[in-house]
Amino acid sequence: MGKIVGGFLVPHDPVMFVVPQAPAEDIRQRMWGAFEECAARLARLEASSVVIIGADHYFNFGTGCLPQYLIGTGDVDGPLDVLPGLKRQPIPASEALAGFIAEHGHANGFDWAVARAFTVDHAVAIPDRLIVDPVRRQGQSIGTIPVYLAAGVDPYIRMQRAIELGGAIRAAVEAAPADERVVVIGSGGISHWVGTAEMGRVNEDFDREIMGYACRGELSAMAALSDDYILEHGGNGAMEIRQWACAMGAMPGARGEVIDYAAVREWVTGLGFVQLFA
Amino acid sequence: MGKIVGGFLVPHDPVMFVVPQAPAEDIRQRMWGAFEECAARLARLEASSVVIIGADHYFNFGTGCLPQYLIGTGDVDGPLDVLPGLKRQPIPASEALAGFIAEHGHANGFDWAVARAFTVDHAVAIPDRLIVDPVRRQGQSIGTIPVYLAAGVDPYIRMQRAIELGGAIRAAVEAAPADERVVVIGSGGISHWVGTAEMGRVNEDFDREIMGYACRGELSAMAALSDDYILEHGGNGAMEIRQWACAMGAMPGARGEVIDYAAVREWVTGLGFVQLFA
Amino acid sequence: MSRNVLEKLMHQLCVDRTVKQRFKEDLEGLLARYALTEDERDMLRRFDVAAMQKHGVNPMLTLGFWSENAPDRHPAAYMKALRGADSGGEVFSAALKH
Amino acid sequence: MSRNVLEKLMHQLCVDRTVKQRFKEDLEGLLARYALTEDERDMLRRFDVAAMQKHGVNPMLTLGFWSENAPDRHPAAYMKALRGADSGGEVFSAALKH
Ligand SMILES: [Fe+3]
Ligand SMILES: [Fe+3]
Repeated sequence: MGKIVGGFLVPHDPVMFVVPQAPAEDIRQRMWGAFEECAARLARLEASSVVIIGADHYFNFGTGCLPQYLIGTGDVDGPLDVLPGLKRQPIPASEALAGFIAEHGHANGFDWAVARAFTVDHAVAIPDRLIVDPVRRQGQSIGTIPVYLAAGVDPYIRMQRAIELGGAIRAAVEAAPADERVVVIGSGGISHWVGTAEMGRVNEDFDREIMGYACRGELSAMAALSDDYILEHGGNGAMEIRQWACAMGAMPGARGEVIDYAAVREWVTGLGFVQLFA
Repeated sequence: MGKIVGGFLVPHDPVMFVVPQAPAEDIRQRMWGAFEECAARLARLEASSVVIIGADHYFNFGTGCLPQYLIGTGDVDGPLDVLPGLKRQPIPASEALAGFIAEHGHANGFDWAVARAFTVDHAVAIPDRLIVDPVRRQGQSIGTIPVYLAAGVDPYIRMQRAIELGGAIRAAVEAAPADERVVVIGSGGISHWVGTAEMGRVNEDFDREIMGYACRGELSAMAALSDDYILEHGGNGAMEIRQWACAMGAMPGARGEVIDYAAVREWVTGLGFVQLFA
Repeated sequence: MSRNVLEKLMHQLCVDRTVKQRFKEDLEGLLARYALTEDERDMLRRFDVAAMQKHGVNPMLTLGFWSENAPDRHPAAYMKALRGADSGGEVFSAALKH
Repeated sequence: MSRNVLEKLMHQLCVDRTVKQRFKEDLEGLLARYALTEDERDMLRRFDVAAMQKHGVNPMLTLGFWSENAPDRHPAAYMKALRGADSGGEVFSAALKH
């Protein structure tokens, strides 16, 4: 009988590592500080496992196999796409619970693709390094369970299905034999245009809209967002709000609080940090 | 409004290509002849598409992404594992219907992993080359839709889910905009031990049991087979009866007829050929 | 011909060192091994990321392909190639010039 | 340590030419790059497919690994390695000697 004890919705912006000095000083400090604040709050939740929900960036998975969603049930390391200040290293896993979530899903209509040895990309590695690792250094033993949604490469997972998948994660955690305290982290930028001619554009209105849904726990509003709407107002990168929707789906009814937000054009992304309260 | 107009359950034994001369002359002729007979019967069904359901042999998919089931919706070629007499070549695809099956599944709880450019292994290439290509050479235009089930590498798809997936394929075909005539081919050996110390063993009793279920359309008997039972009596290779179960699931109520069968130790497999009648 | 085979090769050009090497040393030999149209081959030869995107190729992949294989891998050069000479991408380019 | 990283490397040794090459030319360098136990490294060095299977490695993968990398790639040699010297695999071996 595990329990979901909290959640976070955070960005995983690689440009922060590539050009850390690009934005104005106060913005930089606030954004790196927001990750630190998430770590401090995670520490207080005394989690045994974190489920970090990311999305592939056409890197882990190629045209030969594009899963709708995947869970890492075995050895984990990363990132695959090494960045300045973000070397590849082993990531402490939570194999028993991850395997149980996969199995529970398979028995209940959620056909997880499974990675038994998995090198995550920055979508999981950044939150793991910036939010979970500091808590591990304080002596807490936390296993990371990487989850990937099809948000970067089509065919995309549907918003509604991402929410349902969150529900499946929750159901599995609650059915698990161990008394785990689980925190879900939805990892994704809000508005950002990746590799398109509009790269660098950020849309604060869109970002505020999404953070509003998150804070008020409006799952149905998230499910109602069409891909066309997301692409127009949030960019192709904003398809990653699927990861937020999935984390929200694991905590139905939960309210949230914005830890910080900034529209950082120099880092090409609207960076929002939200905590969800169980 | 497409229609499933027939089905076949056939082996995809690579050893037939590696040592074609190994078995006694009459066995050889019967087994190659059974493929020819399937081709002749396929020709009479006037199919526009065939769905060939195979399984990976730890070749197409590695530990970084093991899908429960996958469909090829784009360009197809193969086999990846070239054999004597089985060169890699483009395989005519049926992209529109394959894409529709994927989409229909995504909308109805079947979260297909998708391959948009896919090099199939021998599991799909052998039936395509031996059964479909001869009909194409007669002038019929038939597109191949490759489907892969997790039957070779764990976590394995459940038998019951393989049957349900067949139902999802059927539902999609019937909902498809085009008037396709679709034939499903479940591609898998019956008893065989692959790479284990028992390799070369064949169990005719097990094979007859499975063919019996297929001929009598006993889906529930198929679903009731435990993995332990299959592994003990049919070997690790017999996990591929999942492909048979999936094809049967696409034709609920259908009766079948054994075209031919032989327990061929020289080809390390019980080779059964069954036609399912719509 | 669809974008799919092009994306297949471009993904390999993002992740597979051997394919990247071959792209540099024997471009035509590499291209010959894929069922691409002449137009698609040309997009690769000319690093024409704008044409690729018009063809339906995923923008993450055009960016990855550029960053791993282009003569000038800088994102500013990518943006220029994508937007044309009259590029308005100052903010982003400026950021990445640091 | 689970079988998973071992299976990861063995799968690459089935499908990736570069990794196969490195296995031949710089085995220890290759092994050092994977989080394997010393026991697992030894299974690879000695092509000990029987030990691998006892460790939980998929038999299709031990067969593929052997066929692509062993000094004597013949299936009969594989069966002998798997079953030990007192192998009873005559039928299968006979078939594959053609
Ligand atoms: Fe991202
Ligand atoms: Fe097989």
